Amino acid sequence: MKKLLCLLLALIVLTSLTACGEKPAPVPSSDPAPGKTTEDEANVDKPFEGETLVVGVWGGTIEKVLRESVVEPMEEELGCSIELVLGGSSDRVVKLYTEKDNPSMDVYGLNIRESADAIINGVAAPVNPELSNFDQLYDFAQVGGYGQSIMAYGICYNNELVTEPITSWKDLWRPELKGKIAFSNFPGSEGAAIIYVTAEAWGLDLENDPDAVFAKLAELGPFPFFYTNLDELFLEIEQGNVHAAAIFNSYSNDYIAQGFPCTFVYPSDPGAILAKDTWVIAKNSKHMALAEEFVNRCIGVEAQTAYAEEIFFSPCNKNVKVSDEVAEKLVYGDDVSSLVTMEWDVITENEEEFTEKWNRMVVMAK
Amino acid sequence: MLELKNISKSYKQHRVLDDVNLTVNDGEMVALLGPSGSGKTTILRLIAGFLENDSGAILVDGVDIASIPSYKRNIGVVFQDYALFPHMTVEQNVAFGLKMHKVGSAEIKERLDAALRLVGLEDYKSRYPSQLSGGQQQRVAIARVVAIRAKVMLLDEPLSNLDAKLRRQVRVELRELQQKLDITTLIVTHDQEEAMTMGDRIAILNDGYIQQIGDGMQLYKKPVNRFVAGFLGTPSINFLPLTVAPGIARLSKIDIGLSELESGLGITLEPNEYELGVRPEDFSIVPDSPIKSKVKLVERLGAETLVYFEIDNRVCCCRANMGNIPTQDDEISLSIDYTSTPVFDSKSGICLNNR
Amino acid sequence: MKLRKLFPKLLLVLVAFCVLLFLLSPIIAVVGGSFNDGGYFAFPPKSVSLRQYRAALTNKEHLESLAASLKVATYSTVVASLLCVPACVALAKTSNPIVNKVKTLFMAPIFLPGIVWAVGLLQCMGFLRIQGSLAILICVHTVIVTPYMIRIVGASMDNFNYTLEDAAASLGAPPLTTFFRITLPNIMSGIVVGMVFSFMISFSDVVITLFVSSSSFTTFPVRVYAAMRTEGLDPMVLAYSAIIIVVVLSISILGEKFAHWSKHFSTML
Amino acid sequence: MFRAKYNKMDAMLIPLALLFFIFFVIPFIMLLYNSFLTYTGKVEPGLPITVQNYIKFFKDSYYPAVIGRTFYISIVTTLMVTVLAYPLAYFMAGIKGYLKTIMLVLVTLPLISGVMVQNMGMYGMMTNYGTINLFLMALHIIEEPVQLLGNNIAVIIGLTQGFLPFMILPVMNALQAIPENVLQASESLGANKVRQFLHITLPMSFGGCIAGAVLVFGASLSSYTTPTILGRGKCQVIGTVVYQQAMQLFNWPFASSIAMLLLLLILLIVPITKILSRRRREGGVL
Repeated sequence: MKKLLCLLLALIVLTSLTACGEKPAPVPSSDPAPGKTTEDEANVDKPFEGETLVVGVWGGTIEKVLRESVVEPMEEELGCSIELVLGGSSDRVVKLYTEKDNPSMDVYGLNIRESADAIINGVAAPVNPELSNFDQLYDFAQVGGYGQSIMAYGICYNNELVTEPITSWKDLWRPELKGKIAFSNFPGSEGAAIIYVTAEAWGLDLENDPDAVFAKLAELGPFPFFYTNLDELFLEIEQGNVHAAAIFNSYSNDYIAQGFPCTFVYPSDPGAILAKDTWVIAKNSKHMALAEEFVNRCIGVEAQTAYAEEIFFSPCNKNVKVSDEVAEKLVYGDDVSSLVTMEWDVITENEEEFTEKWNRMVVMAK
Repeated sequence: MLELKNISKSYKQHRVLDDVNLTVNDGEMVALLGPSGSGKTTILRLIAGFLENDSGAILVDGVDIASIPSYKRNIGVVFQDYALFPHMTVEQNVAFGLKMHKVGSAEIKERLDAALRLVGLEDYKSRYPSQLSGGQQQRVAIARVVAIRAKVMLLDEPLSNLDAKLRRQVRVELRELQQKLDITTLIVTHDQEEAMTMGDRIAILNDGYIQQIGDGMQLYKKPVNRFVAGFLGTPSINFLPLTVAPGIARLSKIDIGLSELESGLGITLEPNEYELGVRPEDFSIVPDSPIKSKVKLVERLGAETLVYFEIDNRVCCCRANMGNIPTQDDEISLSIDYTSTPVFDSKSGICLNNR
Repeated sequence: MKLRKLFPKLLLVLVAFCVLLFLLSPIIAVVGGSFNDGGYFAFPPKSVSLRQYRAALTNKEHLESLAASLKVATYSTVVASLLCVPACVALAKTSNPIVNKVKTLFMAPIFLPGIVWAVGLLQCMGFLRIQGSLAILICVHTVIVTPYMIRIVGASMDNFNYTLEDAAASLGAPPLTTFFRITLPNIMSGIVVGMVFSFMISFSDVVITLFVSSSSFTTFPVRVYAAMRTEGLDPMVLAYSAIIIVVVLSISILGEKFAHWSKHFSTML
Repeated sequence: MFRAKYNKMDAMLIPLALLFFIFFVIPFIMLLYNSFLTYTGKVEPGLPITVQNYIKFFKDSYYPAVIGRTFYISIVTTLMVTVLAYPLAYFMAGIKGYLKTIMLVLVTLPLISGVMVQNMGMYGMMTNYGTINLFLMALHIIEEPVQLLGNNIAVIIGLTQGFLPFMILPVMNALQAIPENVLQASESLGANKVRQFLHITLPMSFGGCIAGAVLVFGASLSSYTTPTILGRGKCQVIGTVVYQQAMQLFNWPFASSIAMLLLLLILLIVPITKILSRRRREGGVL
C-alpha cells in the first residue's frame, strides 16, 4: 500500500511540474531582473534584448496597422519581443483589475472611460509627461492615459429609409424612428455616451434626476437589440430593422466604404461626443521602460499617420499632416475642437445605480 | 499438515467464529460442512489470508502463517465461481501463479503442461475462460493451484455451480486428483452428500464452532448432539419426544417398554424429558405394535419408497421395504430398532448414548 | 398489419425523428454554414466553397488557441485519470460512510452552477495575488472532469469481480502486481471511455475558463465566445467548430466500435 | 466483511480530495466571505462586514424580477425538455443493435461538442437572415424576417436544445430497467397498449424523469452563455447579472451575494425532488 501511494504522488508531482515547467510560448515568463539587461554593455544598440512586452489590443485592422507601424520596427531596433493579445477592451479591463499586483499584460488598449477609471483606481500608472512625443498630443489626449486615436460618437442612419436627413441628437426622438434605433449596451462607454447626450439634448440634470433621463431614453424603445458586433448591426440597418444607430465614426466609415446605404453625421446640440482609444500601462508592470518606449512610438507622428491613412483613425498627434481627401474622412484639424468633451465622473460614480436603471427602463422599454 | 488452534473471529460485535480447532493431516481431505452463514467460508478466508483472525493460530507444518500476507502463504484456493482471469487465456491463467513465484520459463512450460494434462485440458491452452463450459472452467481453476504446487489446497463449494449430473462426475475426478497429488485439502460445502463422498473426515460447523469431527459413518451413526443428527441424512432423522418416569417410558403419549428401550439404548435413563432420534431406516412396519399411525403419503422414488405418517401430529417418515408397501390412509403399526437410535437430553440436545 | 395498429408506432417514430432533428439542428447549421462562401452566416449556404476552411487553418490566432485548448484538455485528462482511478478503487472498497460523503463532493461540479464557482475562483486568485496560469487552468479543468471520470470508472469497477483479486493473491501476487495485472486490465475500457469523455468536456468548457484563463492563454471556446461577442458569427469560426464536430463524431464511432462506448453512457448521467 | 482490511486504501482518496478542497471548496468559502463585505470601489472589497448586499438584492425591484424570469425560463425549459425527450427516449429504449448505438452517439454529440457550438448554430438559425426566417419566407408564410432572437422564447428554445440529452439518457435507462415480463403480465391481466403505458411504463419511468428534471432545472437556473448569446443582452438572468456585477462593475460583494443565493436555490432543489419522489420510492422505483 505504501508503495502504491508514493508512486502515485510522484506521478502527480511530475505531471504538474511538466505542466508549468515547460512554459508554452504565449504565457509570459515574468522577467527576473529587468534592470540587469539594460546595463549590459555588450549590445548597447539592442538595450531591451530578451525582454518580452505583452500588449492587449483590438484585433482585425487595428492589429495589422499596429504591427506594421510600431511592433515590427521596435523588435528590429530594440531586440525585444512584443506579443499582442487580441480581444475586446472589456476583457482586458477584467484582467487589469483582477491581476493588479501581478499583471499578465503590460500595455492595455482601452477606451476613454476605462483608461480614466483605471488610473483613478490605481491599477494603471499615471501619465508620464517626459515621453518625447508627449507634448505633440492634443491636451485632451494627455489626460487619463495616452490618447491614440480620436473617435466621434455620432449617428449613422440608413439614408434610403430615413428620407429627411438627421442633423441633431433630438432627431432620434422623431416618432417614425421609434423602435428602430439601436445602440450599444451599458455599462460600456458607448452606452454611457448616449445617456449623457440624452441629458444634454433635453436639458435634464443627470446627477439629481437620472430617472427622467432614462425615461426619455426609453421613449425611443422598444429597442430591437443592443449591438455588440458591427457586422450584425449594419446587416440589420441594411434590412431596415434598424433605421439609425448611435456609433463611432471610425466604425461606420469602414461599412460605408463597403457600400452599406448609410450616412454618418456629427449631430448638433450637444454635438458629437469625443472618444478616444487610449493606452495605459499596468501600475506593477515589470517592463515599465520598454512599455513607455512602446507607447511613445504609438503616439509618434509616424504611427499616427499610418493609423489615419490606412484605417481612417483620426490622430491625437497635432503634427500629423494628411491629404485633404483622407482628412475628409477624419475628425481632423478644426473639427477636433467642435467635439464635446464629456465629464465621465458623473456616470462613473453611480455606475451601479445607472446600470440598474438602464436594465429596468431601457432594456425592458416597451 | 494444517492446524487451526483456538481460532475466533468477530465482526462488528457479532461473533462469527468461536474457539475453532481443526487439524487436516498431510494428504488428507477434510470436508467442512455446515449450513450457510455458519462461518465455514470465513474459516477458509482466514486460512487463505484474505481475513485476519482475532485470536488463535493457523499452523502449516508447524509454522504459524497468521502474520504472513496472503500472497506469501502459497495456499491454493479454488473459488466457488472459479475466479479465472477473464482477460487471460487458459495457459496464461495457469502460468500466472508460476510467474508470481518467479519460476524459470522452461520450468513454467513444463509444470504448465503437467497441470493441464492432469486435468485433461492440454489442447485448450489458447482458449479464454468465457469460451469454456462450467466443468472445464472448474478444472482450469484446479490446474492453476496444482501448477504452483501449493502445500495446502482450499476448495470453496467447488461443485455448487455445476448441474447435478456433472457434479457427480467432477466429484469423483476431484477426489482421484487429490489422492494422486496427495495435497492436504480442506473442502467447504453445505451439501452433505458431497462431504460424505469426498471427505476422509468431516467437520460439522454451526454458529461458529465445530460441533463434531469424524468420518462419515461415525457422524451418521453416533451424532454428538441434536444438530448433527438433524443435519446429516436425507430424508432427515425423526425426532420424537420421550418422557421417562419410574418404570414407564412414554414416546409422545404412546407407552413403550422402559426395560426394552434401555437395553436397546445401552444406558439407563433417569426420569426426565428426552428426545429420541429415529432414522427412517430404523422404523419398520409390523403387524402389531404399541405404536399405531395412519399413512399420510406414500412417495415412490424408484429404488426406494418412503412412507409418511403422523405420530401425535408430528410428521415422520420411514422406508418401506419392497414387500409390504401400504397405501394412503392405511392404519399401520411400527416398531423401532432401539440399538441404533441416539437419545438426546431435550434441554442441551447432547446425545446420551454415544457409544 | 392493420393501419390502426401501425399508426401509433409510426407516430412515435415520426415524433422521435423530429426531436432528434431539433436536437442536431445547431450542429447541422454549423457544419452547413461553414461551407458558405460569403462573409456572414448563411445556411443553407448561398455559394459553397472551402474558403472558410483555408482561412481557418491559416489563422495563427485561432490555431494558437486551439493548441492551448488541446494542451489543457490533455494535461487535465491525464491528471484527472491519475487522481480518479485510485480514488475509484478506494471508493469501491471502502466501508466507512464518511468516504461516501466525499463521493458526493466529487459529483458536485455537475450540479453546482459553474458561474458561481468561477466568481469564487477569480476572487481566490485575486486574494492570493496569482494570475491564471496553465497549471491553475489544468487543476480547475481536472475538477470539472472529475464527476464524469468518477461516474464512468466507478461504474466499470462495480461490475468487476473482486474475488479475482483474492485469487491472484492466493497465487502469490502482491497487492501492487494484483492491481496492475488483474484489476486494471479489466477496468481499462471504463478508464479509456472516461478519459475520452473528460477530454472533450474539458476541451469544450467556456464559462469557467472564461473567468480563470489569463489573457495571453485563451482556449479555443473562449476565443470563439469572445469573437462571437465582438465580431459576430464569423464563418471561419464555424469551420473550426465543424472540424471539431467531425473529430468528436469519429472518436465516438471508434469508441463505440472498440469499447462499447454507449454502454458507459447510461451510467454517465 | 470481506473488504474490512481495505480501509488502508482510503488514503488513495487524499490527492483528489486535496485538489478538490483547494480548487472547489475554498472558492465557495471565499464567495461566502466576500458576500458579506462592503463595496469600496473597483479594486478591493472593504472590511466592514454587512448584510447590505443581500438586503439590496430584495429591496430593489429589478433583481427579484431577474429571479422570476430565471425561474420562468428554467421551469418552461424543464417542461419542454421532458415533453420532447420522452418520446425519443421511449423509441431508443425499444430498439436494439446498430441503430441504437448510432442514436446514442448522435444524442450525446451535442453534449460533447460543447455549449458554444450549440449556441452558435441556434443563433445562426434564428437571426433575421438565418435559416428559419429564410425557410418561412420561402414558403411565403411571412413576408419579411421575424425578430426571433433577443427574448425569453429564444433562450428557452436554446436551453431546451442544449439540455435534451440530460433528460433522454436517464429516462431511457429507466425505461430499459422495466422488466419485459412485467409488461407481459399486465397484458395478460387485460391491459391494452394505452393502459399498459399509463399504469406501468409511465409510473416506472417517473424516477428517470425526476433525475433528468433535476439536472435540467439546475443547469438552466445557472445558465450564462445561452441567455447572453440568444438573448442578445435583452434577457437578464441570474447568470448574466452575476457576470455583469463581477466582470463589468467589479462589485465583487454584490456578485458574490447573488451567486450565493443562486447556490442556495440549487441546493433547495434536491430536497424538493426527494419530497416529490417520496411517494415513488415506496414503490421501489426511484
